[in-house]
Amino acid sequence: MIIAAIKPYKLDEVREALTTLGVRGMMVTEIKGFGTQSGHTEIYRGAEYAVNFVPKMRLEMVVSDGLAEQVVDTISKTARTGKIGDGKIFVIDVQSALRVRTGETDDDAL
Amino acid sequence: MIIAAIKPYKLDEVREALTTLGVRGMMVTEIKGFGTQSGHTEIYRGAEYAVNFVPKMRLEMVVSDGLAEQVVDTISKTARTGKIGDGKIFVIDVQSALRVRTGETDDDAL
Amino acid sequence: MIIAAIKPYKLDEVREALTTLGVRGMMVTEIKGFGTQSGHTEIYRGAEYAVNFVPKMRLEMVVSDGLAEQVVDTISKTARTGKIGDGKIFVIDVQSALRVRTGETDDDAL
Amino acid sequence: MKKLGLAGVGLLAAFPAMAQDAAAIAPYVFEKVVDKGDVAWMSISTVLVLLMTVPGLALFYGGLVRTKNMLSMLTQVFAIASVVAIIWVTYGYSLAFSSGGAWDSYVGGFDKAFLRGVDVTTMVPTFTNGVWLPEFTFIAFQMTFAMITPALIVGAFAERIKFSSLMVFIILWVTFIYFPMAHMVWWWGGPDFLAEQQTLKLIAEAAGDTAGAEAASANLAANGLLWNWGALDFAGGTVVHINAGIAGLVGCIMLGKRVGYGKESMAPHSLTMTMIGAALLWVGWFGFNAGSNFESNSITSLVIVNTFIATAAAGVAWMFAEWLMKGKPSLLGLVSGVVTGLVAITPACGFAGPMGSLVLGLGAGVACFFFVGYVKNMFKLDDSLDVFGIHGLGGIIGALATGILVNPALGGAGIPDYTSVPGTLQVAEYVFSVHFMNQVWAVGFTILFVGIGSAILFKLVDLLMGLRVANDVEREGLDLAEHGERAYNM
Amino acid sequence: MKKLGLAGVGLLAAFPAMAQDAAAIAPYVFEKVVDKGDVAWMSISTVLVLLMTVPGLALFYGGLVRTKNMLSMLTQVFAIASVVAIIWVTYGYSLAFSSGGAWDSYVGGFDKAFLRGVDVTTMVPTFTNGVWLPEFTFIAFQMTFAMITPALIVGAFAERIKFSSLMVFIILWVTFIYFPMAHMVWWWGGPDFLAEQQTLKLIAEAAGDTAGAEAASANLAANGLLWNWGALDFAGGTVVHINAGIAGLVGCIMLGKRVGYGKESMAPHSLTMTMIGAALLWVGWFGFNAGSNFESNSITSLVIVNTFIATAAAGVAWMFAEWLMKGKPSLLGLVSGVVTGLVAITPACGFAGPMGSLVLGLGAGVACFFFVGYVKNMFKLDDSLDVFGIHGLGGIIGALATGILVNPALGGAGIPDYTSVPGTLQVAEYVFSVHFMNQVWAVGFTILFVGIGSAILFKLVDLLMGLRVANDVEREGLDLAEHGERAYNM
Amino acid sequence: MKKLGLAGVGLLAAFPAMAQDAAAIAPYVFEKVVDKGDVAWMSISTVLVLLMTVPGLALFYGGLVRTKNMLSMLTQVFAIASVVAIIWVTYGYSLAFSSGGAWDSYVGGFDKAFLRGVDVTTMVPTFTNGVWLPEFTFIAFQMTFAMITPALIVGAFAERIKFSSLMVFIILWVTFIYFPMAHMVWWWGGPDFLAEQQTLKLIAEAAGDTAGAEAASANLAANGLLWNWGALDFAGGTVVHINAGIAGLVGCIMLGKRVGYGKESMAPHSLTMTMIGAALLWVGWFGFNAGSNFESNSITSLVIVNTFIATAAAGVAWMFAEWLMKGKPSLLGLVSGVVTGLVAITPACGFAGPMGSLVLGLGAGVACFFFVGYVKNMFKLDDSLDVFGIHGLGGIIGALATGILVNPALGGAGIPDYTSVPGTLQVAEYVFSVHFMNQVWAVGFTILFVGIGSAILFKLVDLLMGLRVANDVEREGLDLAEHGERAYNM
Ligand SMILES: Nc1ncnc2c1ncn2[C@@H]1O[C@H](COP(=O)(O)OP(=O)(O)O)[C@@H](O)[C@H]1O
Ligand SMILES: Nc1ncnc2c1ncn2[C@@H]1O[C@H](COP(=O)(O)OP(=O)(O)O)[C@@H](O)[C@H]1O
Ligand SMILES: Nc1ncnc2c1ncn2[C@@H]1O[C@H](COP(=O)(O)OP(=O)(O)O)[C@@H](O)[C@H]1O
Repeated sequence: MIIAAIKPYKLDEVREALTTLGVRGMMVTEIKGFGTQSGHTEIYRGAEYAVNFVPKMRLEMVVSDGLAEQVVDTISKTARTGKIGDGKIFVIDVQSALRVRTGETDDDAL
Repeated sequence: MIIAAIKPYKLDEVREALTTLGVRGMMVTEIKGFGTQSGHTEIYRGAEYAVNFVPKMRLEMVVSDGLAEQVVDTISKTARTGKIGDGKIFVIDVQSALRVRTGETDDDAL
Repeated sequence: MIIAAIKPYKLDEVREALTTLGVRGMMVTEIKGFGTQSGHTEIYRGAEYAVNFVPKMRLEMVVSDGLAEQVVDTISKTARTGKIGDGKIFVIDVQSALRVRTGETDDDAL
Repeated sequence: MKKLGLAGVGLLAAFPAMAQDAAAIAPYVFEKVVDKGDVAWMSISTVLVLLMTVPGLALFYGGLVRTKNMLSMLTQVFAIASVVAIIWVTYGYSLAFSSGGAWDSYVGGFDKAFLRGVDVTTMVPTFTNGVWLPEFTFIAFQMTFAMITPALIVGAFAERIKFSSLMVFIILWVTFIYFPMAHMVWWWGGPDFLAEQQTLKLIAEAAGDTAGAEAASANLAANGLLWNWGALDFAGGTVVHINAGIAGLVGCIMLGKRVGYGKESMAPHSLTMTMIGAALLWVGWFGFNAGSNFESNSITSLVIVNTFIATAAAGVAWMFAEWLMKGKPSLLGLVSGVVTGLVAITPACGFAGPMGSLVLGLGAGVACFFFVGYVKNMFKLDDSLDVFGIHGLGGIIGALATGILVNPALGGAGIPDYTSVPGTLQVAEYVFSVHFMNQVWAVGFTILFVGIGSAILFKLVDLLMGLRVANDVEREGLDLAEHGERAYNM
Repeated sequence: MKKLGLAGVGLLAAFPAMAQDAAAIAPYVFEKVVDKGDVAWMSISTVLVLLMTVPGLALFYGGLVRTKNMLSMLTQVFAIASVVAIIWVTYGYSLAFSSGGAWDSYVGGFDKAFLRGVDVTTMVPTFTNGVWLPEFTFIAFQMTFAMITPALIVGAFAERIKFSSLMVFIILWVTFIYFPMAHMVWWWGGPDFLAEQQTLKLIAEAAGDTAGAEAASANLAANGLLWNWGALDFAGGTVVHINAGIAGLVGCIMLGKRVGYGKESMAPHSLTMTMIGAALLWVGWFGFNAGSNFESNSITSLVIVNTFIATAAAGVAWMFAEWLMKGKPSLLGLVSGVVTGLVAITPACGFAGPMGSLVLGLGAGVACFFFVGYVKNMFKLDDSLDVFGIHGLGGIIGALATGILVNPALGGAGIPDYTSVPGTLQVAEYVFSVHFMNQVWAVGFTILFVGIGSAILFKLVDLLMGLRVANDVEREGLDLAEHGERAYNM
Repeated sequence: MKKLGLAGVGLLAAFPAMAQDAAAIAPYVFEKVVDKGDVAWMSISTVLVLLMTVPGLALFYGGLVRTKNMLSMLTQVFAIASVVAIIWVTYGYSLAFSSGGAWDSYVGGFDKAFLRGVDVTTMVPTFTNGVWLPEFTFIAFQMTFAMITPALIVGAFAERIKFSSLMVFIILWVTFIYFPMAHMVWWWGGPDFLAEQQTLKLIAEAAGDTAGAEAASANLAANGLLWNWGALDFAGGTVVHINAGIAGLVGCIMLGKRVGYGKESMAPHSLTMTMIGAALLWVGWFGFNAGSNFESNSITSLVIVNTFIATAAAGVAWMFAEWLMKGKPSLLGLVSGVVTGLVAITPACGFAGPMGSLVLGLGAGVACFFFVGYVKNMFKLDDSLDVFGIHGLGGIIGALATGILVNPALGGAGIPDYTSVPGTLQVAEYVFSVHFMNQVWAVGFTILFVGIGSAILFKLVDLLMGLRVANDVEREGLDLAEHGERAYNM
């Protein structure tokens, strides 16, 4: 399973790149990202609040082992802006996958 | 750890089924799902937007190895409608679990 | 990768503790938590709804193996109130990590 | 105008004396006086009733549905108001407020279709002899009533009706139910016409001219059916609220429950919007109730005071009843009570006294709380936004209470009488058995007429094009499926 | 009515001449004339003040709290308005606007409890001789003032008070603080009564009838305490804003800070709602200020212009001050300034000129920005929604400024004088040391009276039932714990 | 006042006769009568126009932008309204509504700067001889027009303009574009002045006093340029809507497209807010249109009826056109049509008849739908919130249609003529080639004047301080970058 945190506005671009690569599905979550990229300060009347998270998109997809490397590659290429806060990509081993509709398992499920 | 993406309105049903099975907790996230199930088009005055994600619920739970198979089973059974977009189930190996309140670990923590 | 579910208002505290510990980033998601902590009932005119989830924060971070234990420790210490619903911490093995901006991998990426 | 004004007043003032001895009786002469203060008040009242509808009612209802159906709710209310406005000026006003010839007791005719014959010089009577309004003022004010009434209905079958079918149903409903109801309750000649005819009658009788006397009597009786029954409805409790409440009840039964009703959570997606809606309903309702006085005088203020009290009382009553019975005082309970109070005081607002209004409000608030909180569930009725529980039931309670609270002994204004001393407004003796029963008959008639009529129309539309959306559409939500939009992209 | 109108005018017009030579002095005769234009304006003004409260104030406050407390805010404002409306017609109006006998300087009596003796024929005076209003018009208008004032207070201790305790406190507060304050500031006999008594006094003196003269003098002095002090408060700067501001200050001190104050983020959950609320406050405030003129004439328009200018000026002033000092112009800053301007102009709106209002607005905007943005933090005061910082301080600035800007030399209207030429409104000579000090005394008295009174009431309720919710409840949010609902289910 | 009233009426009534035979011609005498009903209506109309701006327009626009830019939208509208209000009383009113001496055809002077010479006794004329308004009433009403017009523009370049630059631009724009436009279209002497001068002219001519005749003729022509051209604009279709529409068009072209335009989704973040805004625009527009009648009479009601019909018709037309062409009837389509209808009827509301308004509404709704739905995309124009597509185009359609629908043969009111029978309002013969062309010229002139003028001002500000924010700021959103807040913290 590949988990990536990217800048929100890069989502569409990354998705398209991955589709062309053959990735057939993924789960996307809006998250609060904490990292070296600092947040901002908000002022409401007297009160000042330091918001130290940055909105990011979390991508999560399971792909066949063969595809994994290319996927990581594509994401990092497409999501890169060179500016701080571009995000991270993590790879985790999946034991089994299953497509609810058909009951197909593992690679057929993806 | 079992991660599943299902249709939102199936959440209650699945949850009940799992509880009767003995699953004592889970984390649920509203996600944007991308897959073969296509989204829809929205029109705002002149502008048309193809929304190609579908709202899904992401279930994430850690269960004792013994329970894993039944859980996957139960989810796929309960969440299945036979229509495209039913979702996926993934299983990942967990190294350790801990209950914050008590400090209990592994199976006792679940 | 360390995944934790904690009480929302503990987020800031936990984050600070982890930063002092040397954790340089994480992904935070607002989730619906199901567990032994029961939810509440809402009444709207004639209709009563039992809401059986509790809002929690899901923390997800990848740290170098050396740090892992302390991190789990710190989280459980800081997030603990002793009251039911304090949350859980899970540890999962990560195969590889990558920082999009620089392409650095594994520990350098964190 | 001012000049006329004085003249008019002079004449009226001079009149009573004459009226007394039928011997030296003279024909009733009057001038039509328009006061700019009245026009100003009616104009703003008209605007206030629009405010009730959009955004008021739209938000009150919209906040109560699930996010996925928010836009459908807003679109339904907004579109109904717009379509009915167009119908109103084409033939609606004419059907409601012109003579219907042979059918005059039941519905008007087409003489004023496309507002034929109406211009800036034509006038309509008020409830005071010699005081008139420009006809356009009346058309605009009544238009807003026609716009909001059908919009009230949609709450009963929210989240499941087909937009196209709804539009067709509404067009039929206003044509065959609303306009006739308005005509039956509100169509009359006005104080000066009554005074004139009554005088002619007396003169004719004095002169032994039976033919003339009969003609005059006929004119005196040329009013809507329920008007002639003596039904009291100051601002539209029957025409608007019972009417919409019953139609909603029939509708929610014929469309059936929502998918997942009783199983899934259907909690309101934004009580904030519902609160805004309820507040704007309260604000706008002063135009609805006090505008129905057609003048800007001390009675207008009495109506305003009554509308304040009954509303506050019902809101507080519902809140405390809920606190007592369900353990917590909720905002939704409070504002539901507020709307209930507004509905209940509507027919009574110009007839009851402040303390009578207080009692009415408290009673209606508690009664509707029990219906909505308990009775409704017993019948497993999916009147989704409680159109019947609040508008129907509240309207009925208000209409019946009016027959009691009008009693001067209870601080009421008493039964108006324009003919015993032509040219003046007298108070007729209050007789419970008579005046309360008038209300009972009026309510009963309305329930039957509207109930049966609406059922036929719903059935018709159902056969023609189907009333309900497909299950999948209902699951996905009407916003995307029917309107191609989402309410929020946050 | 028109006829009376002319008569009245005629008499008044004829009068001054006579008034001059005390020799041939004649009793002051007058007619009570009601103009429909005035009634129309007062009716809509009443509606506008309701709009300020719900949804206006409810949203302005609601948007500033956290999501989990949204409903508590809305419910508190809505419930207070409703409960006070009921109290008003039962005994509130009587305590505020009837003679209190021996206590007349401080509070009214119970003669008008349950609106006894009020009907569609009773009238109240305006600020112009011979021009009167239906009493119901006055009751409705003043009712809305009583409804909004206590609702203003709740912002000071938002997100932590127990709903039940709040309700009890408010009932006590309006009874022992608001009604007396209103009586002390606004209770007087009206222009015609003063003219009548003044004339009787002159006649008595001329006739050497000292007893009669004293009786008349007594009547001339039968007004509220602060009225007799000569305090100027056109639309309620003292009674409403300083009053609520001080009560709020006392409340937030006695309840203490919110859990997590200063540590956790308590950012407004929806500035959109706050903007809507602020805008509706502005819109409705024209009813509040210009309605307080009781007539629809050129002074009404002057008040409207002043209310526009001071408000815009304060909004812009706050925005630029913030831009300068904190680096960015925020919407919250802008609308906070707007509300500040509305508060500050309230007592001055009918006394100051447009340019005076401009200066007042600018000053109040900057002053309140500094208090809220800096001073408040120094005192670690958790006046959560700045009730004191905006209503209290803004009200004080406005009240004092009124004593300066009323000066005709500064474009002000001058000090009204109804007695030197009975039957007419004269302008008395402006003396800073007198008229400014009058304001100082009035403000000082109000601060002490309200401050001490509120403290006692808060303490009392705290002892009886506890003012504050439990920590866990505060963490979970008042909506679920106290009202059993959530504001949004999206 | 009433007394004057009668006198005035008497004189006017008496006058026509005399006017006929120039032989025994007498100077035109008149009294300035203020009716409290008119003042009440104008006061509430003023408040209604503010309601249109805040929260109305702010929400209509705000709901259409993305969450991250919500506050910028609200702040821009709110700040513009406030700043312009201050400018209005300092010099704006004077530039628009005082004599400009040599420049009188184009712009006023500074005689009334800081409202010099204005007090509660000064009056302004209405459209009826002998009926006047307090000058403050007029100042307040016109102030709201000046406040909303520039605020309309910002929708065209939403989500990308620098706040500071916008403020500077707006101050320049109202000074050099809006005030002159208002002067050119609305500056005239009023009915009594025209009657007076016309009579003097006749007398002079009769007496062979050419000098006097020329002087009078000069006075008769001392009006704004477009007024003298005979342009008909009842409530500001040209001054407000075409004006803002063109400025917006120029602005969105000069600022360029938004980052990601056409690529990323820019779906409205809350159509609920947009619906509330549209509804409040409708509600408030009655003050805008019917208030422009300056009186509370039957014409006021005609305007109200027309405003209802045209609006409903345009809303329904847009909705059905969209249903037909794009497959689904959307709420956004419906409310866009509603606003289009309001814009289109604005210049015609007092000249057209109800059926003419119906046709105008239907036409404008369909036309603007096609422009916004198709034409606009062809030009790849990022007029983000369709300021031109709705206000510009709708305003042009309305202005031209006014030249047709005013024809009495089509139920119109006809061309007003105050001079042929001094002291009365006559209807001049309608000549298409003349009166329609008047509209064409006025529209053409406005497009050129505003187009070129705005372009120069935008360029100027761009050179001085840059109009547009940096890309990163645009990505992050203006709320955080420019205002340091977020609209929602849920
Ligand atoms: N150790 C980590 N574990 C999980 N997510 C991380 C970790 N470090 C960073 N992230 C995610 O990556 C995002 C970007 O990282 P950040 O350090 O801000 O910039 P960069 O990736 O350029 O160094 C963060 O907002 C966070 O969501
Ligand atoms: N490779 C994948 N990795 C992670 N999640 C996936 C993957 N493929 C699909 N999903 C999730 O499963 C949901 C349903 O998948 P989809 O292909 O649309 O229908 P089906 O499961 O019936 O083939 C998607 O919306 C997405 O959230
Ligand atoms: N088996 C599980 N898998 C994943 N998350 C869990 C599991 N059990 C509990 N959680 C998460 O931990 C939160 C707290 O657990 P709960 O049982 O309510 O209290 P406690 O941790 O004190 O026993 C839950 O809301 C849920 O989000």
